[in-house]
Amino acid sequence: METIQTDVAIIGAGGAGLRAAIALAQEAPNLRIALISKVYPMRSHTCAAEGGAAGVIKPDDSFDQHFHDTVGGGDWLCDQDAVEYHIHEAPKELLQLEHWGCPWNREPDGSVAVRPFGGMKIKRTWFAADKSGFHILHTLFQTSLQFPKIERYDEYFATDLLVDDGRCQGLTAIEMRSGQMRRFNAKAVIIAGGGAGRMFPFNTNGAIKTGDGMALAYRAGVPLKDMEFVQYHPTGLPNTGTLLTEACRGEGGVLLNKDNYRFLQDYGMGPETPKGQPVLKTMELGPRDRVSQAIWGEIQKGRAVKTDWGDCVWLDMRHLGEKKIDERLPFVRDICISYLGMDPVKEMVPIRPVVHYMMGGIHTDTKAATSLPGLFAAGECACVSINGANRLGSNSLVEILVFGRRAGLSAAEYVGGAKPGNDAALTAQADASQARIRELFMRNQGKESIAGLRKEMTDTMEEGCGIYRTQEGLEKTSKKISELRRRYKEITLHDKTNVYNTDLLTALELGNMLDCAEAVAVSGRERKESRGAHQRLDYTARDDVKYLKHSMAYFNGLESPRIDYRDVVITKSQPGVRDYSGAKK
Amino acid sequence: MSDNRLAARQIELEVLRYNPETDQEPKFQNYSVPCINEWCVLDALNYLKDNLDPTLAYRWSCHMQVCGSCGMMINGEPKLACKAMLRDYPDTIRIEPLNHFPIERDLVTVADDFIAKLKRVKPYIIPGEKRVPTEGEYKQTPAQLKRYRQFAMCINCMLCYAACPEYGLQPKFIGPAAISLAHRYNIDSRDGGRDERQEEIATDEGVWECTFVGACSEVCPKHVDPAAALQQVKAASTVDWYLEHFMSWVKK
Amino acid sequence: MGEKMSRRPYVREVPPTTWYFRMPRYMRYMVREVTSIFIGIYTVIMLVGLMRLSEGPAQWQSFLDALKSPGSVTFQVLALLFALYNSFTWFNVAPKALPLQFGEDMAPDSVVAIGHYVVWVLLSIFILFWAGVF
Amino acid sequence: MAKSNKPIIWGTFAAGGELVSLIMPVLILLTLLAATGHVPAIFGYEKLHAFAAGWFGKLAIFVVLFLSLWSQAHRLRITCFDFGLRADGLVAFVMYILAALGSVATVVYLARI
Ligand SMILES: Cc1cc2nc3c(=O)[nH]c(=O)nc-3n(C[C@H](O)[C@H](O)[C@H](O)COP(=O)(O)OP(=O)(O)OC[C@H]3O[C@@H](n4cnc5c(N)ncnc54)[C@H](O)[C@@H]3O)c2cc1C
Ligand code: SF4
Ligand code: F3S
Ligand code: FES
Repeated sequence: METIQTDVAIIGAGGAGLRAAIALAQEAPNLRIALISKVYPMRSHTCAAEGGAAGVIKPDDSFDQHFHDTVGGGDWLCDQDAVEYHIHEAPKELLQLEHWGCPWNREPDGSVAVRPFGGMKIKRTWFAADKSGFHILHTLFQTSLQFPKIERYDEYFATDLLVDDGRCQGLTAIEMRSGQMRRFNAKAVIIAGGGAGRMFPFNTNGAIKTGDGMALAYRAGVPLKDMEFVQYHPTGLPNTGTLLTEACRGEGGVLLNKDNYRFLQDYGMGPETPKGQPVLKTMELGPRDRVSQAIWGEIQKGRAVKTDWGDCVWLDMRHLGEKKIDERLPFVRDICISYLGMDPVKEMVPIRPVVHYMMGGIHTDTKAATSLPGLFAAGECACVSINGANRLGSNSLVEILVFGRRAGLSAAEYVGGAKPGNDAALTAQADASQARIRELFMRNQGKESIAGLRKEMTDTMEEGCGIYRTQEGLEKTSKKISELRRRYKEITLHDKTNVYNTDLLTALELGNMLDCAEAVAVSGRERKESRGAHQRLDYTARDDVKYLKHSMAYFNGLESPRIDYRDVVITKSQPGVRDYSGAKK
Repeated sequence: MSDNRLAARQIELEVLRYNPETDQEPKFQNYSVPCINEWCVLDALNYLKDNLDPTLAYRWSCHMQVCGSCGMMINGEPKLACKAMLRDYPDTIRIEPLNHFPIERDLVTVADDFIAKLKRVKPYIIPGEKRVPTEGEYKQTPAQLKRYRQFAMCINCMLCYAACPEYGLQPKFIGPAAISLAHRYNIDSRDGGRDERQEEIATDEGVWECTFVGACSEVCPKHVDPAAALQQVKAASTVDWYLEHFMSWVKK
Repeated sequence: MGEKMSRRPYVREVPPTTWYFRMPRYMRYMVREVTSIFIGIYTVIMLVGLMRLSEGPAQWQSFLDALKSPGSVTFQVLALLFALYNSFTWFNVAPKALPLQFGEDMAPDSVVAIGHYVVWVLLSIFILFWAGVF
Repeated sequence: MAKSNKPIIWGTFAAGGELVSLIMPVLILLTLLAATGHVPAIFGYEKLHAFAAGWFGKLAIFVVLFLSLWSQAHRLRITCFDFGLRADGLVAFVMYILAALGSVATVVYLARI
C-alpha cells in the first residue's frame, strides 16, 4: 500500500476543511497539509447553502444579542463558552472572506448588507444573493489555490482512522480513480466531513452527506454528541426536497394553510404581522423547529394542502413582486420552475418540512479538539455545541469558518509536540482496514442489496425520528437500525471493477449512515423530554433537571451505542422560555 | 413520492458505458426505465442505479444545479443531469460522458486538465490597496459588484469545455470557464492582480485560442456568459498591447 | 480492490476536418466563418473596381459591364446572403464585447443589439440615398 | 508563456467586423443593382471619380477596404484552421501578406485618382 507522509491530514474540503487548510498554510507555513475529499472541493455541499451567514457588524447590533438569540434558539443546550467564541469570531471571519473576494451583497454606500433570518432579533445575516454558501465555498477554494503547501487529494474516500498509542496518527483512503488504498501518515487529523442528512428519505442534503466523518471518529472511540437533534427545515419542495431558503420568508414570504390562513399565529408565534413586512423573530421569522412543528400541526388538523407528494402548506411570495424576487431570490425562482413547474412570482408554491441539518456530531471542545489526541473536527460533522437543540439559520456557515480555522490552529499547535509513531502498529492497522474493504469487495454470497437496506433505513428513520417522536417509535427504529446493521454484513457488490467503483463507495456510505442512524435513534430514545428539534408526544415538556445535558453516544461494535451525559456549559444565560410571539415587544 | 405515479412514462436510456478493465472502447447499453414526468435525467439515472444496474458510474451530489458534478452529454448537448427535465425530452434519451474529456469510466470523465487550468489563472484577490480585516471591509458599491457578479456564478461544471470546439481541437486552450474566472477577479474593484493574470491568459493558449464560437455561453447553465468574458479580455488585451508597444510610458 | 493498476482513460479524438458536422451550432458557426470567403472576394472585387476607376472612364465602364455576367450576379446574390448572415450574427453577439452599465444595473444584451440594428438600418438607408437609388 | 501578438490584428479584425457588418450588405446591394441594370447614380464615372478624388472620399474608401481586407484575412486564417488546415503560421503569413498587398494597392490606386 502506498504511504503518503504529511503533517496534518484534513478529511473533507467543504467550507470547514478548506478554512482549516488555509489557516494552517498561513499560520504554520512549514507544515505539509493533505486535503482529502471524496469530491472535488467545489462540489462539497457547502455550495448548496443559500441564505447567508450571521455576524455582528451593524451599529444597531451587539454580541450580546447574537449570543442570546443563539442560546435561546438552541433551547439552552448550547455550550455558552463556545457560543461566546463563535459570535466574537464571526464578524472577523466574514470580513476575512470579504477580503478574499466573496461577493457579499452591498448597501448603496459600499458597506456589506445584512438581511433578516429566522430566530434572529436583529438583521445580521450577510448574504450573497441566494447563493451565499456557493460563494463562500468558491471563495475559499479559489483562495486556497495560492498555497502550494496545501496538497489536494481530490476524489479520495477516507475509510478508517489510524489510532495507536492513544493518538490519531493518520488514515486510510481509497483513491477512487484507481480503486487503490492509500495510507496517510499524519501527525494530526482534522475531520470536516459534513452532515448526515441522507439517513432520511426526504432531505435537502447532497448525495455526499452520509456522515462518513462522524462514523470514522465514532468507530475510533470518539463519542457522538446530541445526535437526536435533527433539524427539519420548514420549506422544502415537496417532490425533491430541494430547499427554498429561509430568506424566502426573511424577504417577506408567508405560510398559508389550505384556507389561505396564516396559521403560525395559532402556534405561539402571533399575532399576525403585515404581509410583506416581516417582523423579526415572530410569525414566519420564528425558528425552524417551531415553524416545522406548526406545519406538522396543521397537517394533523387536516388543514394541509393535498398534493401528489403528500400534505403541504403554501408558501406565498407573490406580493414580493418580480423585481424583488429576481433581485434577492433568483435561484429560488429557478428551482421552483425547474422542479415543480411553478413560478413563485405568479403562484403559491406547496412546501413541506424537510430534514436539513445535524445539530449533533463529533464531540469537540471549543478548540475543535476531540477526546482522541491528534484528532480534531469542525463543521457540520462536529458538535462544538453552538447550535444546541436547534440551530439558527445562518449560524452554521459561520461555524464552519470559525471552527474550521480553529481546528487548523489547534492542529498546528498539537503537531509541534507530537511524538513519532510506531510504524509497525500503523501498518498493521492500515492492512486491517484494507482487508475489511477487500472482504466487502470480494463477497459473493450475500443476499442483501444496498438500495434495499438504504430504503429500509430511511423509512424507519422518518417514521421513528421525525418531527414528533414517541418512545414506541424510537424503540422500534433503534431495533430496526440495529437489525439493519447486522444485515449489512450480508450485502454484495455487483461491481467488481477497481476504477471509480461507486457501488463500493455507496456500500461504505451506507455503513457509515447506519452507524450514525443508530446513534440518532438511541440518543433520542433515551432523551425523555421535548427540547428544540427533539419533540416528543409522550414527554411534551422540557426537563431541565434531568436533561439539561448533552447526550454522548459511544460506539459499541454491533451492539447499540452506550449513552452517557455531559453537562452543558452555562456562563450567563439561565434556561428560560423561548418566546417568539411578537406581542410582548 | 407516491409509487403509482411511477411508470407514468417508460423512458429508453441509451447510456455510453466504458469499463477500462474489460472494454477496449466505450459502447452503448440500453435500459428501459419507468419514470415520472417531473423527474430530471438524474432521477432516472438514480432509479437505474438502484434498481437495474448498480455498476453504472456517474458523478452527482446536490441535485439542485449548484455543485456542478453531474455534467454529461444528453442527446448530444452538454447538460446538467439535474437540470435536464424529462418533460423536455422524447422517450429515448442518449447519455454520454462530457465531450472533450477522457473517459475514466462510464459517465465519469478525467477532470485534471480543467482543475489545473483553474489554478493557473490565479483566481483569488491579489490586493491592490493592502488592508487587513480589522480595518473593516473594502467598500464596494452595488454597481461595482454587479460588474463582475455574473462571472462569479460559475459552478465549474465544465459544460462549456464540452461545448467549445476549439478546446476539443486544441486541448491546451485554457478555455472559457477559467478565463472567465480570471476576468471576474480582474474587474473586481478590490483586486490589483490583473497584470499577473494577463501573463497567463493574454497568450496564444489563453484567450487568443478562442474564435468566438459562442457555444460556451449557449450551454452554460448559470448564465455566466463566458463568451462575453473572453471578448472583453480580448478587447482589453488589445488595448494593453498597443499601450505596451507604442505608449510604453503609460504602461510598463 | 486488486493491487493492479487498471486505469485506462479513453480519449475520444475530435475529427479535425469534420468536427463541425457534429452539432448544428457548430454548423452555424462555420457558416458565419465562411462568410469571410465571400466578403473577402467581394472586397477584392471592390479593389478591382477602384483600380478600374483610377484607369479612366472606359475601364470603369468595362468593370460595370463585367459585373453583369451571370456568374458575377450569382456570386453577388450569394455574397449578399452571407453578408446579411454575418451582420445578424455580429449584431447579436456585439453586446458581449461591450458591457454597458446604466447606474447600478448592467444593461441587458438586447440594448446593444437593438442599437446596432437601428444604426444599421439608418446607415443603409442613408447610403442608398447618397448613392442616388431613391 | 509569452503574451500573444494576435492583438495586433485583432484590433483591426474587430473594427473591420463592425464596419463590414454595418455597411457590406448595402454595398453589395448597390453593385447588385448595377449588375441588374438599375445603375445607381453614384456609379456614374464622373460622380464616383469626384468622390474618390476628394480627401473625404479617399479616406472613406481606404478605411472600408483596409478594414475589410484585414478582418476577412484574419477570419479566413481561423477558418482554415477550423477546416483542418493546421499550418497556422503559414496560413497567417499568406493571409496577412495578401491583406497587406491589398492595402498597398488601395493606397496606390487612390493616389492615382
Ligand atoms: C440546502 C442547504 C442550505 C443551507 N443554507 C444555510 C444557510 O443559509 N446558512 C447557514 O449558516 N447554513 C446553511 N446550511 C448548512 C451549511 O451549509 C452546512 O452545515 C455547511 O456548509 C457544512 O459545511 P462542512 O464544511 O461541514 O461540510 P460540507 O460542505 O458538506 O463538506 C463535507 C466535505 O467532506 C468530504 N467528505 C465527506 N466524507 C468523506 C470521506 N469519507 N472521505 C473523504 N472526504 C469526505 C466531502 O467530500 C466534502 O468535501 C445549509 C445546508 C443545506 C443542505
Ligand atoms: S462557465 Fe458556465 S458552463 Fe462553464 S463551467 Fe462555469 S457554469 Fe459551467
Ligand atoms: S465556445 Fe469556445 S471559441 Fe470561445 S466563445 Fe466560447 S470559448
Ligand atoms: S447534482 Fe449538483 S449540479 Fe447536478
